[in-house]
Amino acid sequence: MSFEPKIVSFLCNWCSYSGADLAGTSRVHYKPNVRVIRVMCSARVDPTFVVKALAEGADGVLVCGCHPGDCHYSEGNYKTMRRMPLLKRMLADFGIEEERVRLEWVSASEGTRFADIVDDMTERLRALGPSRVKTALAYDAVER
Amino acid sequence: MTERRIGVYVCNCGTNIANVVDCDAVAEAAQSLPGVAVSRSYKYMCSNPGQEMIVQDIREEGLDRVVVAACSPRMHEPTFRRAAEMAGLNPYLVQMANIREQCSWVHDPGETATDKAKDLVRAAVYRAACHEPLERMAVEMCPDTLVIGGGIAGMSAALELADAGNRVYLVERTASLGGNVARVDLTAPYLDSARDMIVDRVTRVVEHPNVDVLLESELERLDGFVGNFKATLVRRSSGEAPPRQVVDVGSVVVCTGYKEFDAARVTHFGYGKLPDVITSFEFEQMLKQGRIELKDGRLPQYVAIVHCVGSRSEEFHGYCSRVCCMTALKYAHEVKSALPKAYVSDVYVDMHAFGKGCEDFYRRSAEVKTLFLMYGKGERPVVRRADPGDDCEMLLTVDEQLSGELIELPADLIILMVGMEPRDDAGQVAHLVNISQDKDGWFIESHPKLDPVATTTDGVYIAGACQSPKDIPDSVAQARAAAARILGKISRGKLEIDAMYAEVDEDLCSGCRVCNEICPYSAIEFDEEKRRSHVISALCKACGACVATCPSAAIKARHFTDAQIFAEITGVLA
Amino acid sequence: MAGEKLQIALYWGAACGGCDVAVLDTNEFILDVHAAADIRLWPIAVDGKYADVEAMEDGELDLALYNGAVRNSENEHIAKLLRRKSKVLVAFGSCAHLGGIPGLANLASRDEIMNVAYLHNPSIEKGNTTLPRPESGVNGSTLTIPEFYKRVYELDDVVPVDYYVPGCPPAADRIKEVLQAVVSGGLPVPGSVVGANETALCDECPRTKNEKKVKAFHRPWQVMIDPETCLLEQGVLCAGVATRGGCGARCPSSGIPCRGCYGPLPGVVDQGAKLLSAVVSVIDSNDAEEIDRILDGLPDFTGFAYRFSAPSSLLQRSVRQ
Amino acid sequence: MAIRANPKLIEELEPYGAEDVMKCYHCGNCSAVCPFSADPYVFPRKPMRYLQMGLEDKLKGQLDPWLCYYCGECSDQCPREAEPGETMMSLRRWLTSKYDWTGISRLFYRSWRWELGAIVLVAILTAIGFTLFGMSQGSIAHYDGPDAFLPSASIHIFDWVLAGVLLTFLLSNAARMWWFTMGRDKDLPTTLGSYITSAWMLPAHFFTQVRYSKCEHKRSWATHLALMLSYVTMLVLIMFFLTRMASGPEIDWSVHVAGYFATAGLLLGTALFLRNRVKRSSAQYRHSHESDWIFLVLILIVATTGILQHILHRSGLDVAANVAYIVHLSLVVPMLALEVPFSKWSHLAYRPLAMYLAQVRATALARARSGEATALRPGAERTQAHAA
Repeated sequence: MSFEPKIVSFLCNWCSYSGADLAGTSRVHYKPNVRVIRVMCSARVDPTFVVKALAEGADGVLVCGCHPGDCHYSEGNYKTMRRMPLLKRMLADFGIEEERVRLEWVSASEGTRFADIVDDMTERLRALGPSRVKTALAYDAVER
Repeated sequence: MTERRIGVYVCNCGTNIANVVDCDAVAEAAQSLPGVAVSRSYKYMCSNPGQEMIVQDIREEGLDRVVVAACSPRMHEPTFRRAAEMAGLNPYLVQMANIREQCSWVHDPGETATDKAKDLVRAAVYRAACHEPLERMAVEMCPDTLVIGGGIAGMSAALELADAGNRVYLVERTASLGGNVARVDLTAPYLDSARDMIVDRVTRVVEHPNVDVLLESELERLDGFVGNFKATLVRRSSGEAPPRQVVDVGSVVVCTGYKEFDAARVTHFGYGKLPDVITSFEFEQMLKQGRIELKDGRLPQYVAIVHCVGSRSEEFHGYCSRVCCMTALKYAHEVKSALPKAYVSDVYVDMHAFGKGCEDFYRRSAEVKTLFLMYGKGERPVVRRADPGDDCEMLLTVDEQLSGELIELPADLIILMVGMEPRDDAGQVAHLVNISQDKDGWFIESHPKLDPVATTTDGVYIAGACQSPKDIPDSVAQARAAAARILGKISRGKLEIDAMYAEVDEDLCSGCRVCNEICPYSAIEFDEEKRRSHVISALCKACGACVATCPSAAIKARHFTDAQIFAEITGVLA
Repeated sequence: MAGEKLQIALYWGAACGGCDVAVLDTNEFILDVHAAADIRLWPIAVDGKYADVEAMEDGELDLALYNGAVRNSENEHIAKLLRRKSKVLVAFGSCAHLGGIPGLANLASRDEIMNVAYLHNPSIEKGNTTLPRPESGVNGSTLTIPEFYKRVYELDDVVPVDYYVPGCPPAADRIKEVLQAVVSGGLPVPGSVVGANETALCDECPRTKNEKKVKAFHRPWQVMIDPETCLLEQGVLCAGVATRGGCGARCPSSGIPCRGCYGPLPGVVDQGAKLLSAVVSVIDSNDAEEIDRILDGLPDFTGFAYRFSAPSSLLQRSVRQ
Repeated sequence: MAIRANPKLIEELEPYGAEDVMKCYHCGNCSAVCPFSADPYVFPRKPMRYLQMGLEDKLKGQLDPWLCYYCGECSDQCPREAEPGETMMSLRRWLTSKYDWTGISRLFYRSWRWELGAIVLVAILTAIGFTLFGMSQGSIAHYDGPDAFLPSASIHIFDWVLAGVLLTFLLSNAARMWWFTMGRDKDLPTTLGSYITSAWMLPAHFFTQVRYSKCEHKRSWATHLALMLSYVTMLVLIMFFLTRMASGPEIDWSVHVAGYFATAGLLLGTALFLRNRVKRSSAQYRHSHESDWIFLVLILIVATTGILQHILHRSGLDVAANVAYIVHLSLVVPMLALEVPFSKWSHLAYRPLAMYLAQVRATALARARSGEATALRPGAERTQAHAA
């Protein structure tokens, strides 16, 4: 069986989560590899969440928020926009590939866009292969 | 931690979920999760028997947490919270797993979808174990209301509220009330006079003891929260130091309307170059003056009305502006009645005649021998000057869809039915009152079908064409609906506001002040004396930005705590 | 054993020795310690051998202070030995607590380190390709040295730890407090961090704090640092916001930004991630490109954020292949 | 090249009966229910569209209106009461006036006063003419024989002269019809061969009106056919057997029996159509143009006066028979002279001609598209309409 990546996705309640719901109500199918965790705003996504998901075996982490300028909390997504580039730089130092963490803007009306993003990310992660983090840490615990 | 007693309920949603996800298997898998006391699969959890099942289990099985795997929490979370409350369980001890919108409706039936549902339920169970009972806050409801915009919607909302005995501040940017409706002659489809309609409203508003009309004024700032807003209003007309006043209001109704599409953006109709190509609003002006004539004073023999100018095109606005079709028919009637010998052509893409009385109006327009010509969506009818020998001023070339012929239509007067678009400052208004705009710039309602007047900001309502293109009856209906919602709140006197907000553990706060700048609502205050920050909970909208930022983990997002989200992460990945 | 002297051991694993020196920094207090306790093992100061420890009864020691990370088999062996022999095992100093500076090696692989240290170091004689091996034959007999592990561990990765005393090194005053607590039996519940505050460094930092907005980050030597105001507000990267206080804000008081040695605050699971979140929040820009430019002013942010805590962070080490 | 629309054309068509065409919003129901509407002749919607937009030239070149027998199904199904059937009827009237180069047709269709006036005038002139002629020829007391008031031989010659004149008009108009619909279309790849191979359609459609039989209402077809055949029978009798018809007073059964049948057909047919029109019994009778009334009434009274004359003659009342004959002739002449080339009568020629030309045209178009001409293959109508 081919490798099926597990993607943990943090979606903001107002835009992206609604967008994902819209994909559902519009019956826009996408890959079942994503697991959504709802947060009120993408700015609630503590870098720790991303790191924790990776450490616990996620092959990818998808963070989605409202489009810049459209944040329900007026500028929460800008905070996310500042956070994610530095987080990605940091993850690169830990040997985690760029493609594993992705920040996208998905509005409440972009159900199809959400589906496209999930499909695209799934494909990319399939090509990239499984994340080594969880197995490496499990290995470290027993094998010095 | 004492052992939890969690109830898990997997909804089949008829066949909506069960056709794709093996609900029984999901319920069975949940049974073995830590702390799960009861796990059931049921046809419709949101039905009365479904809710009753939860209530009964809470009472009889002593459940202390409830997980419902069903539709989106945006759909039925309030339903299940109410059910828990009925059984005496704190509503915040309910967690939903979205296995319909984000699982069964988007995946193919089979094991993969079922596995995903199991993961989502596990995450919800782990999360629910970390839930804490929360209490909602009760706040006063200020009965005064701010209405922004003095058009037909704003005046209707204001009157409805004021008639019920409440103070209304009606802020209008221009020097007069009436808005766009005041620019119109007759209205479709009954050909009533817009002037009569407006004059009556304006008089009532102006004379109403409960309405403060503030002309040439704008909202400059809105602070506070539902029931307790502070609105800073500024009068723009008077010179350098515009007078400001701050008023306390409990609710805000945004009725800022629309602006017409600028016909000069479309070049192929020759607007601005050919004298007798005019917009619908310029034609209204002509109608109000009582004489339909060309620029040189002659009477037109051929009148062409072009629909969808700026609307329903990929180039400008993709949406339908809704009122233009019937307005165009109205013009056909008005031209025919003023100039019985004139030939009226109506050049349209589709004829949208969906309102009450509109189909009949369309039929009657055909009966007065209006020539209807259909052009293709995305096509561009082109206007050119007629040749000297022609008996008309201009020729409109149309690739006519119903005949398949490319035709030239004679015209002396061309009326462009310009669409509606959001006002230029809609973005600023949205920012001021903290509501959202859709991709076209219209304000977004709370729910497109079930809650079309409220917004995502509690206490802020939208009515009229600022939400989307709308005709007069729809605008008035929405305005009065908004007023009804507000009156409902006023009558209860007190408001319960959501228990979700951030709070600072002052024992952990170091006073570093990193969070201070983060809050878009200035809800975080720094106490210089204690050298600690704290959150003014009533101002907090629970976005959680400060929580993620606090390097001391001293701020807790109630109902979205680190522990709860960690549990969810662990849950989906376990 | 009332009235009897405390039996204690001090040990250094993968460490610089600074923690041992810090114990000596308690000055004359060390004499009180000596009066109250028998120091059974302290390689840097007292003549005790591993064999002596091995000869002890299990639990014979009242207290073992282990400083340094676990980098090789010897470190792990002694950690386990002390754990067995000691009633209370304390991870002493940043390295034992979180992995510390040696833990930064987790951002590289063992092979990379060996390459640099033994093959491509400018001080290596040309042609010398000798690499340390756990076992080597010399004149017919076998010589063993400890095995260099693939990565660095913090102490509690290999043994259960009772208390953590953070700091690189722990502040002398706090060492005193901890030792006094041991003597007086005033230790908190096992598993606690002792000798440190529950709030961030900022709480004890004398600099004034305001709302923070910066357009650029600077290295400390690039700007004239205002002595009165918060360093982060001046665009100087300071880990104080995400670091436990307790050191007395030694660094910021002397114009040096906090480097984070006291580790994450209670409730924080990953110091680097939290510091990251706090640092970017002071950036005053909504433009992706400008943000990127501003971030370029933070060279080796990972090294900074995890200077002391990489092995104990969520990711623990690089998985680069 | 864009075609100039003419919003005024509809006003020109109104006198021809196209009063409701602007109500049409092109749902296409009419074309869908029409048993004959099939590629390349999709009607009534398309001709209605041309009419609304005033594409006069396009309309002039259309055969479609002639392919319609006005069963009325389209008008019944029209959601907008745009009367597509009547529009097709109006277009036939308008086309008739366009084919007619004299302009008389246009005059008649646009004004019933003109038509009626012309009929009355011609009737009076005919009456005077034949009275004078009769008096110069013989005695009013003699219907037949050497002294006959109106000797059948002379009348026969007159008939043939009149027929020649009428035929000239009709043929020249038919030629114009061909020119408008076929001849001027340079791109149409017609061949002489297809004109020849399709020629059978002319008599076939003329004598059977087989297409009409495909319509929903078989009775209309039967009545229409009976009336037409009666008329033609009478025409043949008069043109070829006038002497034997007028001889007597004994009944010459060899010719008269056919005459009786034809007379009965004429009486019954016109009576039925008149009754339907008065009662507006179904869609095709709801709208009656003045020309329709004049046409029917004229036939009816021509037939009646013919009967009267016949009876009087057989009864030996020669004077009365001669008077009746004069009256009869003074109605027959305007009927033939005015109605056949210039008014409703002409459809007797145009419709079968249109059927024939449509077949030729369809063949040519199919060739142009290198397909097979199927549009008018007998029996193909239903299936095609449904497939469309």
